[in-house]
Amino acid sequence: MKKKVVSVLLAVLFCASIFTFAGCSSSGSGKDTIKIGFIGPLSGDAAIYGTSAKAGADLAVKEINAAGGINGKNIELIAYDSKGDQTEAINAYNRLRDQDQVVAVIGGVLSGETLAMKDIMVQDNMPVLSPTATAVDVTANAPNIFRACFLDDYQGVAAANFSTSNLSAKTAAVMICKGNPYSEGVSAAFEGAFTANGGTIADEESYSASDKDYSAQLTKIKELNPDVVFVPDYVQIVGPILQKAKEMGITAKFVGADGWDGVQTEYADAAQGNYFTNHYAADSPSETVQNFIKAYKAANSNKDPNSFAALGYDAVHTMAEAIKSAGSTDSKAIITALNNTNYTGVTGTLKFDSEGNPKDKEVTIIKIDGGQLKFETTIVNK
Amino acid sequence: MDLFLQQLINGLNVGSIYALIAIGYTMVYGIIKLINFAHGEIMMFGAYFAFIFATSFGMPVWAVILVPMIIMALAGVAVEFIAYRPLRDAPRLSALITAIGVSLFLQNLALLIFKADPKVMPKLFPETIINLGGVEISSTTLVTIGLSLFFMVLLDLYIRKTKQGRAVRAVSEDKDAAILMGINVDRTISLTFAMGSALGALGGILYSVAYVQVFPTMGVMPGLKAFIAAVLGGIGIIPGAMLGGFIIGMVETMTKAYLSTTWADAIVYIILILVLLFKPTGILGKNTREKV
Amino acid sequence: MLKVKDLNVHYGKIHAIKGISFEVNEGEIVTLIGANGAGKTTILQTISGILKPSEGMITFEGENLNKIHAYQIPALGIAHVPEGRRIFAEMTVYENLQMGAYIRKDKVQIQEDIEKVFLSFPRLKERVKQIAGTLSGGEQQMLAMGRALMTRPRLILLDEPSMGLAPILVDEIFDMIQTINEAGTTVLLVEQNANKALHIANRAYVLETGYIKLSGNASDLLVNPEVQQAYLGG
Amino acid sequence: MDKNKRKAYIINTISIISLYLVFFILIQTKVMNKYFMGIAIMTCIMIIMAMSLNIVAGFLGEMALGHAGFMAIGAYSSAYFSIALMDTGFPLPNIIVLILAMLVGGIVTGIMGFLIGTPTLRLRGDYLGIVTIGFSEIIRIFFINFEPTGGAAGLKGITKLVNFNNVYWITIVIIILIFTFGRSKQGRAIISIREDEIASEAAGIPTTRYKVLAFTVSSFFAGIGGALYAHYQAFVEPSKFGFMFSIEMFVIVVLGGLGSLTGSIVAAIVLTVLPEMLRGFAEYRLLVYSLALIVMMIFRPQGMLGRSEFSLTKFIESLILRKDIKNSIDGGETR
Amino acid sequence: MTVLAAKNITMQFGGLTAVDQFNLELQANELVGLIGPNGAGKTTIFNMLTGVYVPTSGEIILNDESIIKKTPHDIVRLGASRTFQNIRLFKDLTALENVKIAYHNFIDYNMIQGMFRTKKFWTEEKKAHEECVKLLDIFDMGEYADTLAKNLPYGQQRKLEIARALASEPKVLMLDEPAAGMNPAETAELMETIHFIRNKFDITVLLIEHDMKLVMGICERIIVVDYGKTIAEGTPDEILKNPEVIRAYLGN
Repeated sequence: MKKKVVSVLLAVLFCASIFTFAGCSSSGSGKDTIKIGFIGPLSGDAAIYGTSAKAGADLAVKEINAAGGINGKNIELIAYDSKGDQTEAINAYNRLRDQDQVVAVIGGVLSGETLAMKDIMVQDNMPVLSPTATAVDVTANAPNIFRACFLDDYQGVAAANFSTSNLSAKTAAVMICKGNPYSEGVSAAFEGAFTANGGTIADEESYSASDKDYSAQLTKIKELNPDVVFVPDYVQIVGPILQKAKEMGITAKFVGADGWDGVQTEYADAAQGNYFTNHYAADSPSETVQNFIKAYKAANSNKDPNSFAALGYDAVHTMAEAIKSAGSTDSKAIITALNNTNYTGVTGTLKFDSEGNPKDKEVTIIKIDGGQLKFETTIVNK
Repeated sequence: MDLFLQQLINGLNVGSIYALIAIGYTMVYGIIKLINFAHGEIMMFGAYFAFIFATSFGMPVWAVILVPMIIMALAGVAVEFIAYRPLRDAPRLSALITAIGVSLFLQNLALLIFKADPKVMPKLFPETIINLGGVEISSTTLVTIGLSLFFMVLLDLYIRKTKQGRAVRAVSEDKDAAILMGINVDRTISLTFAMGSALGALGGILYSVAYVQVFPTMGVMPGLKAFIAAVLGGIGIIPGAMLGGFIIGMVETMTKAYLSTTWADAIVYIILILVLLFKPTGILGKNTREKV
Repeated sequence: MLKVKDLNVHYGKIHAIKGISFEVNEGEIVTLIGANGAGKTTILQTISGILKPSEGMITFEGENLNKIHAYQIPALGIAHVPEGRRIFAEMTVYENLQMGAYIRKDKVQIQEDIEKVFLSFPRLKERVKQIAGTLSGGEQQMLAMGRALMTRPRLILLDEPSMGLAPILVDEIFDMIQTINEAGTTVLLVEQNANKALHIANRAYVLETGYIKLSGNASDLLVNPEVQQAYLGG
Repeated sequence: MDKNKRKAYIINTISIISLYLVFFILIQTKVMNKYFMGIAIMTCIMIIMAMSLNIVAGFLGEMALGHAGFMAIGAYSSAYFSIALMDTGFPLPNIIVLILAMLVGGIVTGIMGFLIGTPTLRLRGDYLGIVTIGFSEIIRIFFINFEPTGGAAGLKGITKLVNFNNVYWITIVIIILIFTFGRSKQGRAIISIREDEIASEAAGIPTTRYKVLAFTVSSFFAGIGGALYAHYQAFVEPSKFGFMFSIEMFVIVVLGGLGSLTGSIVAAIVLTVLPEMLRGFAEYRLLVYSLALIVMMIFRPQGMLGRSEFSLTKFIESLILRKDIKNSIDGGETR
Repeated sequence: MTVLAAKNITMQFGGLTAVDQFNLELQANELVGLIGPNGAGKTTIFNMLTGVYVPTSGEIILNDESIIKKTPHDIVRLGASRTFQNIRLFKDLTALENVKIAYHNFIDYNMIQGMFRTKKFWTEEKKAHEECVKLLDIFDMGEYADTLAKNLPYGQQRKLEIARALASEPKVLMLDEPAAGMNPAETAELMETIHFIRNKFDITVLLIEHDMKLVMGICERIIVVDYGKTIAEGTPDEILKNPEVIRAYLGN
């Protein structure tokens, strides 16, 4: 009988790996930088959001360092890939805290990964500012967690208000991505507000994130012919839906949420004349916005920034401001400073309520016209 | 009724693409008993090439479709040569893991080269809506179904009627006996990979035209569905793959249209499981009894 | 015509053929007899290239068979009717015969040869469109031989052609082997039915677990007491 | 128990304890921080998953590509149970809650494994593989649509009960149980089915019953792995348990060597730690990982250890007696 | 006393009748040979007797119990075991493990006891180990106990398969071409072995064999089948003289 365990091998491997890691950490970069962590999906299905947010964050870091850093120290942004996976995100966070000893974290980009890390982050009292995690629970009972974006239900209500008042819609169809909390959350808020405003939800269709074929659902919507079709999802899902709808000859107006940002470039035709709620308008006369767009394009081979990039950018600036005003890298001081934030960035003015959510942030309504995003109006929910 | 007919066409559209991809799985399985997990990635690269040719080189439509098919045929041959041939006598599960490795490799290679954000496939075919007795069909759908059927018939004729086609069948039935006939087995296997990959690439192109986008992980889901289609029809049997593809496409569309969109995939799996429980080798599969 | 010299074959660790030498001359029928597992089939498979020898040399009309690919061997004029027939069970009879002519390009003559096979095996002609797997054992054996003949071989290797056949069919098959031989094809025959095989062969080799135990003229071996004792059921 | 066995027991017990002490010291001296502990905990969970999968894939020799589905059942059922138990406010020590939750996860998953295995195990090879994928996807889709466990958004509010100390000992116990299972008459019977099902039946083994048993035991331990996962992450969502995760576990088992439990352990460690080490390489790391898979399979198709087991006793003997270290890999030569 | 009886068993595959109304009665302690041309249906008969195939019609009685539709492992438990034409050992397991697997039904502990290695586990495993080693020793295979089955010489593999069949303590042992591939010396040894085990274990032996010397040398009774039907039955001498057998099987 040869036995139960392989302990030595185990030990050797464990120890070897531990010392390798320990080695890595000591060889970290210089001491007089302020390290800020970033966690988001840089590979996998959700990579586009993570990479956009990171590009925005990188730009902000560059600007801050060019302007002399924070109290004389440069910021170093250490970004790890979560692959959109909970375990990966937790490991990445642990590594940021223990190996890299960051003072604050920008992230996660997705709601799911942020929720997974939430408990540990709260335990550590780590200052966290998520640029884009919109799920309600992210900041609940977490005094150290903040976010730069407005919440799912907030923009859903804004979209409904816009549809009934500005588009005079009486009937609406909603397409929901089952299994995507973002899509489900925004839709639910939309449906509630739309009905409250006196409208009727004529049809509710759902699909799952891995679907590529929406013809069955759109065939049904075409039969019902509602005034608006609300599709709160991301570009790479919305684009094909709009294209298919156009191909099938559906004439109803489509309305969406901030996930639509970017739809104007590649789906200009299909998206023509439709609306969505967003964090900022690229054609806003605001100097901050225009400077941001110019700098972003210069840094990212002339690509237009989307709202993920803008929020990533704002998140880093907000965090930097907080660290600056805290005057130290102590987490309690940074959190206190974050609570007193009043920063005006690309996506508007950021102030946090007691939960750590943005207070009274205005929702920008964008119209897609001729491949451009045109500022339509702003809505502040009451 | 019109709505039903419309959904029927939708199902035919998806089904024909699944069928094209499933053929590649089934041919490779038939000849070397390997589930070629990398087939979905062959499909994805085919779509990327078509995207590049259509956007950057301004090639005519026929070339945008044919050239990627040829490139991917060669790529399929190369994959077999580098990754699968050394494992031909190895345990089958090792070959399976290699196939998974190749699949992940190609996916991440695409991610590195093309980045994660989806590219928008330009319309390859002029867009009009054709009205057939109350049923509206877009030209893209029509072309997709037409092209798939055309290539499937072509392949079927090739396999059934030509000398090379007979050699392919001979090798998948009995490699040793095929050698005794003077057939170069290695070359025949390469040929099979070439044909399967070309059809897979075509499937990828049509898929990306129909569903607008090209992205690194686009091969995963249709790949899995097509594989299920191949198993459902009886893996290793070409007509089975086609049949399986159409069935899966149809079931998926009809479930979404009349039952539930979120359970559509689950229902596809349930049908697969039920079919296999009653017919363990698939719809067209032959029951083989192990000799005692 | 065919020379086998110091042949050694291993299956993994098992040493199946342990230094065998023999030859087959043009026009002969040579038979290899011996018990199951003596290595007869292994020898045939090595000649047709399916197995690679670990040592030794096989030459066919001066050409070294070890140096070429297995699939090139049929083109030299060697056809192999394998044990268990190994016809392509999912193809029709006609397609099986076409497979036999795979290496040939002379379409007209191929057609003629198919007719010739049908002449020799009229039962195949009746079943020309039938799926080969549904044929009876005897018909499958005929098809396997017909398929081999389609390569126009000068040497035909037959592995247990009588296996599992009714005695009457066995006679028919052995008659056929003689006819093939008379038409000018050299035959190397592996048989368990030593009695029958020795009756039609010119020469024979007796194999035992990888060695050649005895060899000589078939007629001599038929009356050899040792052979009678061991292989002819006393 | 003869002398050799006793010696093996002693050596293994000592090494298990000393390994623990090593960790204990590393933790106390803060050399091992939370980050390493997180990886170590995940490694332990993956060891359990790989070993349990090896019962079906290695011992029984069937292609099971749906292990993530079983892990999901274990994770959800145990989490649902522990949340309910905590809600009653009954004062139980955490470790008791964890053990109860593990048992609930294991038993519920074992029952599911039994129910799924009974009809499907008459399928063989690739067909069984695809059916297991199917079941695991159905399980995932079920949890996406099942509101009581949070639907697609996932199940929150699980108390974090797993730490390195308890997961280490739980893993040791499970490793031992799976080893002893493999070397019991039941394990032998299952292995004989892999070797030759017809001969096994002819030797008087009720093959169908043992196939289902293997499947059930494998799911039981997978359920425990899922339970540990849920109570470590304190949050589970259905998307974690997709097809690729099943594949990942299967890769560990094949890479370690089908049927080699020690191989599974080694491979689980390597394949959990390696991606972490490569984290700095971001986008290249999956490329490296996939290349490593291909190269590994081409040059060592039977996996690291083939079907052999690594024996610590023999390893130490070979060190002392300066024998060939290959002696410590036993269970037959590699093919 | 009749140990095993088959009454009018028929087996059809598709339209093909492989075995047609076959009858058999084996008495206790008999040594019976089943011969006939390849494809005559001998192995199919074996497969029906051991439960691998369920006969299309007919009845099989083992020790006064009908075993139609019983699974092969049930039939083993009821007292009939077999070997295979193409050796089917557990190739990657040792000789001893091969035997232990067949001894399975006599090892009495449950899964939990096995996993936690209770006292019962140790005593039962010890007993199994001793019994199986004893069995190997009977076959002079003790030295091979820890050798992997696939590494055994051919003759030893054949013997191991017989030893494994005996480990389930059968009343009837069915051997499917046990001498296939053996040289005359090995065959002679095998004949002795078969005789020996019949006497030692007091069992009935039914064997299929082509080696006439073996069949004629040890069988007390021979049944000749052709085209799935019995064409002759009798002592070796009677069979050798039977004209039908000479025509269909033995030849001139």
